[in-house]
Amino acid sequence: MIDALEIGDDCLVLSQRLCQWVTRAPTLEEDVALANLALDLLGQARLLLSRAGDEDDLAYLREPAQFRNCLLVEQPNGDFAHTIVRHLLYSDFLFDLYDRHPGDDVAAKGVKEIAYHRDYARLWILRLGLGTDESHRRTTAALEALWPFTGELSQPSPFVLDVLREASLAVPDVAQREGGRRGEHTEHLAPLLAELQVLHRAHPGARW
Amino acid sequence: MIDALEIGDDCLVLSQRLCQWVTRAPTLEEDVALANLALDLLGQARLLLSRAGDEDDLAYLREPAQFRNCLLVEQPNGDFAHTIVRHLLYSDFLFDLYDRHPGDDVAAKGVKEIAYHRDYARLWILRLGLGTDESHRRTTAALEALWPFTGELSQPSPFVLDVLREASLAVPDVAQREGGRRGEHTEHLAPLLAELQVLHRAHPGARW
Amino acid sequence: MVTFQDLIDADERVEPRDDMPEAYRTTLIRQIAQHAHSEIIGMQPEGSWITRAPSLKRKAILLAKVQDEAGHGLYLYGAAETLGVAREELLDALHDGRQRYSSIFNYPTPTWADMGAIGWLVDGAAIVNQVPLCRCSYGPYARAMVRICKEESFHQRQGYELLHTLAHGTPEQKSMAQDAVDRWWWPSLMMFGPPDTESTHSAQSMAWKIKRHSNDDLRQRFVDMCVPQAEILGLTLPDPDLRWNAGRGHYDFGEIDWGEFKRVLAGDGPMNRERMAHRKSAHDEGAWVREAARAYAARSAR
Amino acid sequence: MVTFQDLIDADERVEPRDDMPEAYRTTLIRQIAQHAHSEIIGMQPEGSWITRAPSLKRKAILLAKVQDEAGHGLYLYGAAETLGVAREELLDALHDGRQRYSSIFNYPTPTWADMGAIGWLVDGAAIVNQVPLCRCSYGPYARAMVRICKEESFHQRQGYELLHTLAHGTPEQKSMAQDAVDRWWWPSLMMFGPPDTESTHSAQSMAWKIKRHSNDDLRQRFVDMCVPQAEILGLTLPDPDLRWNAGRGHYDFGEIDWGEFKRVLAGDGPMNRERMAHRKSAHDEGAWVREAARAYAARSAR
Repeated sequence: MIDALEIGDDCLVLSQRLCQWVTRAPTLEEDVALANLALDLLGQARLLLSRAGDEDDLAYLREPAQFRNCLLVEQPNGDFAHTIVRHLLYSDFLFDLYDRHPGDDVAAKGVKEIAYHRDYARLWILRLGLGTDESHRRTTAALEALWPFTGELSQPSPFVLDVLREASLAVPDVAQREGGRRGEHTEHLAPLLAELQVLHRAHPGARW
Repeated sequence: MIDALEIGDDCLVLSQRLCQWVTRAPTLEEDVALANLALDLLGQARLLLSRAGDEDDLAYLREPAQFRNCLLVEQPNGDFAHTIVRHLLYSDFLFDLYDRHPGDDVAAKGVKEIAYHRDYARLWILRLGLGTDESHRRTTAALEALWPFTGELSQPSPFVLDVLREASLAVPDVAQREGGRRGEHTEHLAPLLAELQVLHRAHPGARW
Repeated sequence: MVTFQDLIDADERVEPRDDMPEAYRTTLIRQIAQHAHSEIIGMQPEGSWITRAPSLKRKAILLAKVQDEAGHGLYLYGAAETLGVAREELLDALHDGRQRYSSIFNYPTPTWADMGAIGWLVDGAAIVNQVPLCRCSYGPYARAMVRICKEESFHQRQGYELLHTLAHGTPEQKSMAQDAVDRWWWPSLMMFGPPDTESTHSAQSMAWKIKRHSNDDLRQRFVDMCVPQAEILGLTLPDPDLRWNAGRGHYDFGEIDWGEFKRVLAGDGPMNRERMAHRKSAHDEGAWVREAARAYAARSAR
Repeated sequence: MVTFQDLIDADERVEPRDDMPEAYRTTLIRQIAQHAHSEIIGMQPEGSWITRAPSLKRKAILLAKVQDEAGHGLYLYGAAETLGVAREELLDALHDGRQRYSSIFNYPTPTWADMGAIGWLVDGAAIVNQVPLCRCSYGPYARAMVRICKEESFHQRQGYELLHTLAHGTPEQKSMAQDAVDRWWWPSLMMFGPPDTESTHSAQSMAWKIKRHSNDDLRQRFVDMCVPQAEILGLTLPDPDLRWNAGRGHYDFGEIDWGEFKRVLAGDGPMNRERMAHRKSAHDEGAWVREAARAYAARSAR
């Protein structure tokens, strides 16, 4: 069984992070692509949260400690390398999860979308890892910053390890973090939710 | 008469901007100093808003369009040069206003505080204007970005013009903006208020 | 051999391989580039609300809309490239101010209702301007416009519907909607450009069948379309002179503040500096990424 | 001539001009620097809540408190400088990991109630640790501590009062308060350092009268102080083994998870990376400002 709240929250929070890229991407193609990833995840979030209750009540009226998303997805966008590394790691986890639940509607439909996400991230990891000294350095820093959050997802998979090897990027040797599934979040979640919820909360009971 | 809502909102919004610097200043001395400016302004905001109603209701429960602050104070912190230029321009306006209202309690007490603010900003403008090529360039950019917002305050005063001359900084030649006093704000105010209000609004009616 | 003028006279499409006058080419580049720039700058006033949309459904709609605008930018830069100019050159011209984007995007979006007013009025005006461009003489531009107009009319309906919901919501929502319409109405009318008596490029563009109708004709068409829609919304258009003229068979409307139009066009609109600063900073921050992609492509090509 | 040992034996203050053993000097530098670093890193967990404080009064209190912490950092770096080491060197040592700050600041502050728990428990533990330092043998450090302890006890009362308000507020507020106490209790007990049986530097520091009490004694004093305060708050301390021991005249308490203590100390706490990354990025972003100030000072000196 896919946990509707955990994965729904993952998709919602990661989608919100990607929305923060809109109009700020390095190329117009990436503006389109990142919005596309955000849309896919928002769609999956809505389907999953609707299983757990009313999608808007869940998205807009819970406190940070009531969110069940993993810590990885709430990490800030940082530079493009951070966003791509985060997406590689998360889409790899989600692809695997969906792939193991072919009987689940959301997973069955979502697995194709997420396969694209994972390939998109893979291609950029190669470009960044093998591109310039600066892109290699930034991607290494992103990996070190985000790797601690893979433990909560029982990652990384052989796919990720292959991508890193192909991109000449070292697997970081850092301790793991967890707590998101229990509502113990990093300090980055509350400001993200503040922005997400502000308008909805300012007009209690209004229809939109 | 000092308009309690206009100037109270100015002080509140500028204080909130300065709070965003805490732990991020270029030196520990500046961390102390910027927090000090923020505290002075917050104190004045509280006194002024309390004249217009309940300070917390006014700060936490109004929509952006109901705020009467000038556009200058809601402009983002940018780099340190932006923050200093903004503070020079605003403290110059406020000093003048307070100075012309010696019979007003808040003005009478605040004028000494704001005189310090203006001197603090002046000294940094000199350091930045005359320091390095980079600091000169950044300060010039900050002046050009923020100058459009001085018209709403009927500035600049001879004091500001003298400081700029002394610091070898040119007076920008750009058109003026206004609208804040009518509630017509730039896009920067709403996110600032979202952060300021999020917790208070999440617990309607709670005491803190 | 079929000449350029034969194609124009026969109302046929000019294609990239065809000979064309240099002035036709540069006029088209200028117009298509300005249009492309408007799409990407036009993402900003709406983009800032995606993260704050008040329901997940509205968030998805707005996100998809802004994504479409980026897509329109891609089609249009592509159409301009068929005229022998690279996207990088056009972006440089935008960034250093040699080329423009539509002035309408220099107005701010302080409230959520602006998402509705932009959809209804700004996209509405864009459609009235752009539908005739689907029959424009230059093939790649005309085909891009067909696709764009289809998507824009979808956006316009969504904006109208958003505004309708607000106008029939709480008193705060209704007043938010009215305020947005008050702020966007006049700038929307300015989107059709200066009055025919002062329009500079129009005659030649008409002769080349790039442009098909005059600025004032299109503006009138837009006003006539909006008045009954505003009635259904239950919102007031902020023009005391707006009334039906049975003799003309059109709505009369008040004087447009062309002084404001010129000020905003000259760079002194409420958001000109912010829009350009945002655009340039995104471009600059992405430089290392584009460089990495180029280096990787070169390496892979070896 | 009065020797270093005479001063220590007479319980007098060692001053910067006095001769002192090199090991005394380096021990003090290490301890004062760690204390100074803790003040400035300690601004971060609270700093992120200033902009979101739920009332203007609380915002002013929290802002003033965080400002005091920056001020404490200044006193302490100043005290360290009397031992012949520049603040820049100490900051470099912090940034490259050669010097530490208190592990307690590697825990996150997810809710507003954390502002209360930090004030009550973290500042409370700091005071128990620091009050004896007001009688420390090194004069400048002792004097800085007098000032700091006075301000900290003020902060502690404010934190306690904040928590008291939450604990007597809405059910959500009360549960927020309990949750914060649950998270901060054990890490606060760890602030006194490893058990006496494993503490390395203690004996020498006691002999030099830098340290006056053992880690375990101070920890017991803290527990004895907190238990009755928790009762007044109406909050539970998360330790089932906590009970009065009439024989000892102290509260017994459960086993501390020293494995967690070591992990966090070694860099694997919840926020170690974020705290250092934040600190370093602020320092790096301020480099051009410090450089401008230096250039201006040099110019003015000419």
